[in-house]
Amino acid sequence: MTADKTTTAPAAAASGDFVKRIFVRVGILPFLLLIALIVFTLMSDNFLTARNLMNVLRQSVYLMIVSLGQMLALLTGGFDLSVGTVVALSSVVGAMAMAATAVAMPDMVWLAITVGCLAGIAAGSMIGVVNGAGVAFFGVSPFMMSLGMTSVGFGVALFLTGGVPVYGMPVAFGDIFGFGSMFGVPVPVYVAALLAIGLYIFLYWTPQGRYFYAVGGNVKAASLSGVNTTGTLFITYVLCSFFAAVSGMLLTARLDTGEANIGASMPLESIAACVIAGVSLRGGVGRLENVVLGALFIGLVQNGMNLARIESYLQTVVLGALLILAVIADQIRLRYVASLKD
Amino acid sequence: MTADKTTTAPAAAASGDFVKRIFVRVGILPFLLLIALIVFTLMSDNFLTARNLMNVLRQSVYLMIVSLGQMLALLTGGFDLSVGTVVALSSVVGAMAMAATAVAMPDMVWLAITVGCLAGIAAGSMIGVVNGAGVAFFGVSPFMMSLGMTSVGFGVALFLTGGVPVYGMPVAFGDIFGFGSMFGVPVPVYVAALLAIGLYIFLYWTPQGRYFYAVGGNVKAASLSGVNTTGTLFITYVLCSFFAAVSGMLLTARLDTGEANIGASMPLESIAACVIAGVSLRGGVGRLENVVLGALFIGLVQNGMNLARIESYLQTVVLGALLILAVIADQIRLRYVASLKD
Amino acid sequence: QEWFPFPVEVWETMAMDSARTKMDYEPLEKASKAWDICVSFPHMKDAYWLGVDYGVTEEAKRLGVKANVVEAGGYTELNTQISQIEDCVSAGADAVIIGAISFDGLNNLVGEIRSKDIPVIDVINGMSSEELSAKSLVSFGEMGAKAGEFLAAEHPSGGEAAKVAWFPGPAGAGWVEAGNTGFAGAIEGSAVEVVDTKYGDTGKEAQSKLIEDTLEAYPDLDYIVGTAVTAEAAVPILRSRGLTDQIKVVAYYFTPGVAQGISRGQILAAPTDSTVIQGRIAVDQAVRILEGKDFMMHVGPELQVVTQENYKDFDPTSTLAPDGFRPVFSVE
Amino acid sequence: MRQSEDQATKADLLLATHGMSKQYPGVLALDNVDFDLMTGEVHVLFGENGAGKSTLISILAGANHPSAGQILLRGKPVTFSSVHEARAHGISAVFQEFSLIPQMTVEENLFLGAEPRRGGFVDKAAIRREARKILDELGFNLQPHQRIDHLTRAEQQMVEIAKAFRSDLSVLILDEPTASLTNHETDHLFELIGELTARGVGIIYITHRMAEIRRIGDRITVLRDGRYIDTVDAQTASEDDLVGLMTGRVVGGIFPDLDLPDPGETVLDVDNVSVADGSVTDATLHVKRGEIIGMAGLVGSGKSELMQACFGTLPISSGAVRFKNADVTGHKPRRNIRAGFLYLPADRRSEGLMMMRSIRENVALASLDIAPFSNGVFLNAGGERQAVTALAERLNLSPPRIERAVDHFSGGNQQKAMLARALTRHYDLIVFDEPTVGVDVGTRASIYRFIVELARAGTAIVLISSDLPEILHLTTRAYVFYRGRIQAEVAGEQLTEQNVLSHFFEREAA
Ligand SMILES: Nc1ncnc2c1ncn2[C@@H]1O[C@H](COP(=O)(O)OP(=O)(O)OP(=O)(O)O)[C@@H](O)[C@H]1O
Ligand SMILES: Nc1ncnc2c1ncn2[C@@H]1O[C@H](COP(=O)(O)OP(=O)(O)OP(=O)(O)O)[C@@H](O)[C@H]1O
Ligand SMILES: [Mg+2]
Ligand SMILES: [Mg+2]
Repeated sequence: MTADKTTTAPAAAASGDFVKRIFVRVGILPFLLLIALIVFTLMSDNFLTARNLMNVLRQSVYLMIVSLGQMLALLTGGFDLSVGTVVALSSVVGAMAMAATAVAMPDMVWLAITVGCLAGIAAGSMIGVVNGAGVAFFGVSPFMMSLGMTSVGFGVALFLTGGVPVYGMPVAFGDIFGFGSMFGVPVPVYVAALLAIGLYIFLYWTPQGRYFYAVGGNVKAASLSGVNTTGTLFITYVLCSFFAAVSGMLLTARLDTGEANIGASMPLESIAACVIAGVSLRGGVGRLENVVLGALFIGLVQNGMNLARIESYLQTVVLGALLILAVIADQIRLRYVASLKD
Repeated sequence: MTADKTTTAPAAAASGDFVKRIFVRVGILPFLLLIALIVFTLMSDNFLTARNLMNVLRQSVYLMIVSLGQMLALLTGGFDLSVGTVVALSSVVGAMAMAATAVAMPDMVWLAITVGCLAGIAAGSMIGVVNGAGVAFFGVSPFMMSLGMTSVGFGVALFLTGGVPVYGMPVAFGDIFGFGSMFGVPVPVYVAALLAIGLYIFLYWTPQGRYFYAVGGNVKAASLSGVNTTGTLFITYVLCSFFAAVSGMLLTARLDTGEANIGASMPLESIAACVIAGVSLRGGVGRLENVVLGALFIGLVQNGMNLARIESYLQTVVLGALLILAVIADQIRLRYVASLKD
Repeated sequence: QEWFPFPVEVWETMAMDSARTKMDYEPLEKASKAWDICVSFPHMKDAYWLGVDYGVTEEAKRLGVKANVVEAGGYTELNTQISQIEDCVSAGADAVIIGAISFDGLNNLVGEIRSKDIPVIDVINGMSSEELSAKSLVSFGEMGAKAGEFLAAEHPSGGEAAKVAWFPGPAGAGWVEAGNTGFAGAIEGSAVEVVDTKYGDTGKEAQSKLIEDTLEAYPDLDYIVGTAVTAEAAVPILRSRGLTDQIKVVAYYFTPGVAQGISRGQILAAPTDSTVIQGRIAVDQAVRILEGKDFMMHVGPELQVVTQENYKDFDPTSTLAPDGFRPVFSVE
Repeated sequence: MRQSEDQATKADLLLATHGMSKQYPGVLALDNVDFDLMTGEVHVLFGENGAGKSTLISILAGANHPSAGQILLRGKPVTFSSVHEARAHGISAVFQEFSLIPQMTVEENLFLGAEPRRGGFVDKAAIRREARKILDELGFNLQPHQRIDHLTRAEQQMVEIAKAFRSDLSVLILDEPTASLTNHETDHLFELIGELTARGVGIIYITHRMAEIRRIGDRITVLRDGRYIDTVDAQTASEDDLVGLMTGRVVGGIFPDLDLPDPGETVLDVDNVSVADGSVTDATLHVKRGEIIGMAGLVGSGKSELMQACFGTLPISSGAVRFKNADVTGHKPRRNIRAGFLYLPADRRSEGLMMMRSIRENVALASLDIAPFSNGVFLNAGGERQAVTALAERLNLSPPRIERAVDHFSGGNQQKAMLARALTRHYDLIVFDEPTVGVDVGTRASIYRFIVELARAGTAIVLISSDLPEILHLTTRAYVFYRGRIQAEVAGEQLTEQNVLSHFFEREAA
């Protein structure tokens, strides 16, 4: 199909080559971001201010972190619908543990924070462990596995809290990890940066990193090449929910309460962020840098539309249309990639 | 991987052959249904009554119809996340059209009903047309395409209604298509049966039906064999949202109002129904009969738990766990299938 | 015609349990300048919040101030609501009116906004923050209680027991838990017996399912009590099963569907918290604060239970947006 | 191998299996097989499709686990739980089904699972270096940074081979490595095998090509239906003996004699066609009824692209294609098939078959619009089953179970399933792209026979092949491709090995 269209006009291909070459190198997203920036700057004078951009950055952090994990799941050819539940569960459990510790020893704030974060992240990751086990060892389809765990996890979170928010965390937690900032940059942004860099090194500098791509590219081939496919799949889902859990704790810090009702839109939004970043749902294709941009893009558009006072019904329409256009644009790009390959 | 484990004990395989043979022929679902029936009958005396079973059947009808459409999308190797929006949009548009006509000519009830249904189904199918165009002609990934259309469609539905239910449909509509019954069987059940039979004939008795499987099985091979793959993909999504739209109209009749806030859980539930029915997310595999049972199973479990007075937090946990178990059980079955193929 | 004076209750402090006095609310005539007020709702997907929207925007028009309404898209979107409010503020709002998704989840944010010296008014749902400038709300617990009291009055202790199925709404939502507690408290010691509590999303579809299954589980039910959606969904189901006379329906808040039901004698009763008025008062409070005029820190319309008897002398414009009202997202 | 084998030094036992059995669901793929391999020998595994060759070697290579039996390496019993372990013991294999990751580059694939590391991190420089070294050593002209899915099947085959080569090699297993190689690369490969055997490496070599057995084989072990039949000396054993052992019956010569009637009117007429992606330029050719036309050329010479373009799967940038005197330039495959023009692709897995669907559906796919498969509106299940069953018998599919998923058949039988499509409706022109890739001698004979039968019946045949003997024995006329151009048209007496080969490289020589 695509092959036909890739090459309709060799002549043109030769002429506009230079533009395309950039286009191909850097991908579609930078362009989209640029366009979005320009449009919204024109639509609202409060948009292109350092404060607002920082604001966008902080708002996008949570989706960004989740998307990093989601990317791993997509790379191996699956996906993880349970990230939303993981966010909720880690938030609830983390908050409870932190509150409890704070009550037990009111003067040891940092201990409480540490214990809480560890508990929350552990709880969230547990869901990943179950997902991983199901997918890797029992060969359950990632869709069903993570969908099932979504409702299991949500049920547990509600059961723990009875639906009411969990309070009583040390104020410092919110002040630092929710609203604190260093050198004018919000703390959550540092956390996200740290995670992204760590994952980057893991993905692109270590053999295991490659195996994610290999498993997604062709499981059979990978195992014939001596890659431990089961192990790879397992850690994929553990890592995925680890990231979601961290995001959950940061969100908790921001909300100052443990909430069972957060993260519902995370699964689809994170997958969307990955897909507009060119991550293939068939597995084996996708770059981390782009995923970061993808999450930023979604955050930027939502913020921009709010500032431009686009009424919210229209916003959902616009956002949907944008996602589709972004992917179509990426399709076009891929066709050039083919034509420029050699 | 799987192949190894199948062969651990050829002896045993020979012995328990008979049980397995049924198991394989009819699949895992009938067993699950049976188990569910027994368990819930023990847990609640109101469960195994003709009235309640009929009630379950009627409740499951809506998911069932949507799942039929969803199955087509899955067969061709994609999926359709916009079915929920289609349900909502058709409900709203259908109700508005029906109410308007009813006001215009109060005495021609049937005209109003016909016009309303046509309008609703047309509106819903439009989303399918866009999805189909995007997937088939622009090669957008079904995930992004349908996700995008989800928010577009939902925005439109909200915009039309402002979130307020649409009243003013002729009472006859609800009385007949919502709550009416013939020979003790609810009308919606007849509709579903009709659609299922129609689709069955289309899928298994016509060449085009076979092509859905071919496209999902191997697009390249299909087009090399002269299958019109683009066309097939296109009608896949149109049909999918057609089914969702019909379900939307039936739901409207049941609720007696046009609602923009219905169907949110349809996308995932319908895919779940298909997957526990053994439809492969990679495309090319799955039987219609089983999908019907899959939808029934989900409905039955939800109803059973309500009757068994299981606490609603726990319900979500149980449902999630059940889905996973169902799929694992199916995995085990698939391992036998190969050995008993002949 | 003007909506005021309107009977309200005024609390001493922000605390719901502080002493309260009844009085009539009188808003400002006009604002001195066109203040820019940001209004954030959990969502705009049902008639309840449409009513609030109507109140807020109408009042903004009446006072001659700008209003910009944002909605997060649902009760699971706390993070979105926070982002939206932040965006509002960076867009230069003078005051913020919040219909909160979470009771505590927005406290940090409120603190931050207040530190910029921007007034924050809490409308409808309630927040626990100490730094709120004003509250225009009634406790949803009392709404539940009103519904409960109504039933308790019908079935005082000693009378033969009334079996009630109770549908508070989506598990976890703050207002649901509040309503639940209120209701439970009010029927304490009466002959009303809650045979089952079924949480569930306030989609009509979900509620219908719950109701039908409950009817199967409890054939001898007397009352269906729950959200407005539950009541609306119950009407056709009961009609179709010919149970309309056996099983009565009560809602614990008010929507057009409920109004219709009551007027047609399909729904027994429902308390109203005069949603529109709460919205109006919130805007008035915001303007008063901005203009340094004196204002009441914590106001809420008097609750009244609308029944089939008093329906005719009930003014729906205090609770519902008029038919055909389209949601307004910004007032210039 | 023979030339290098030095009688003085006694070759000693390297690898052996005892009572090796493998039970697949429903199939006993291996039945108590004993096999042994000496150092420095090339031991050929020979047998029909589905005989169990691949299964045996996949167990030796650690990719598969035996149901019973044991492996002895240098006399010591070993068990391989993974390909990794087998490699650690110096056993590596080129599998029949590729073990390449399409989205990854050549170099990434070469070292997948065994990346050179520095301090825990992948040593990219080393990878690039090593990759170049191996590729040069093997004389394959591939770029380390090329993506696998941009290579032709033949080029992928080379990568697959390169992957198996490593310094610490003691046993090298090759499962039909030349299946889609042309003589050029094949010669290279054989030289390499020579060097390896000289170093004392033992080679297990699976092929269906007699000529290769002669050239490099030392001993031949024949399998049938998963059972060990016999081990014979490669040089002394005659072709008929082998075929006899293999099939258990007597098969005549592989190539049928071509007594084709004189060609009828022109069916396909290609006029100065250039393919848009530049893989073919200014190709002009014609095919007549009852002719079998060969297309020869190096890998990537564009021989299949041209036909794919005519069939409508690749865009044509200039020129015209006429089929039965009607212009069909740019027509979609659908129209061409209904007009009587079929192209059967070279890569059955990725382009030919729906692996998870049954033989029946795969065979019938292209003809569901006509009897006996349907009445135009509704399918005719009975008719379909009969028709396909008949075809399965005619091509002796084994096992003959048309409801089985294609995935569960051996390579050769999958090929049969795809070729069967040529017989599901009447065609005036059929293009076979590498029709005998991985097909055993017996089946080959029958495939050749039915190609010739088709031709006799007046169908025009185009045979794209990298197997020179096929071109020489089976075609009446052949076009030789070179870098996307038709280099020469050779017919009748000129159709000799030297003649064709000379056109393969001409320019490179100059
Ligand atoms: N994964 C599998 N599941 C079930 N049966 C299998 C599987 N793989 C192979 N078989 C069966 O095992 C037998 C041997 O297969 P194998 O691939 O070893 O044959 P082969 O000798 O390599 O044939 P070819 O020359 O066509 O490659 C065949 O009957 C095949 O159908
Ligand atoms: N998908 C693709 N993308 C880019 N280039 C390709 C693609 N497929 C093939 N090519 C290039 O096109 C050229 C012709 O490939 P082709 O398949 O025609 O080889 P061939 O002549 O058929 O040889 P064989 O059939 O023996 O493999 C080769 O250089 C190959 O690298
Ligand atoms: Mg083989
Ligand atoms: Mg080729």
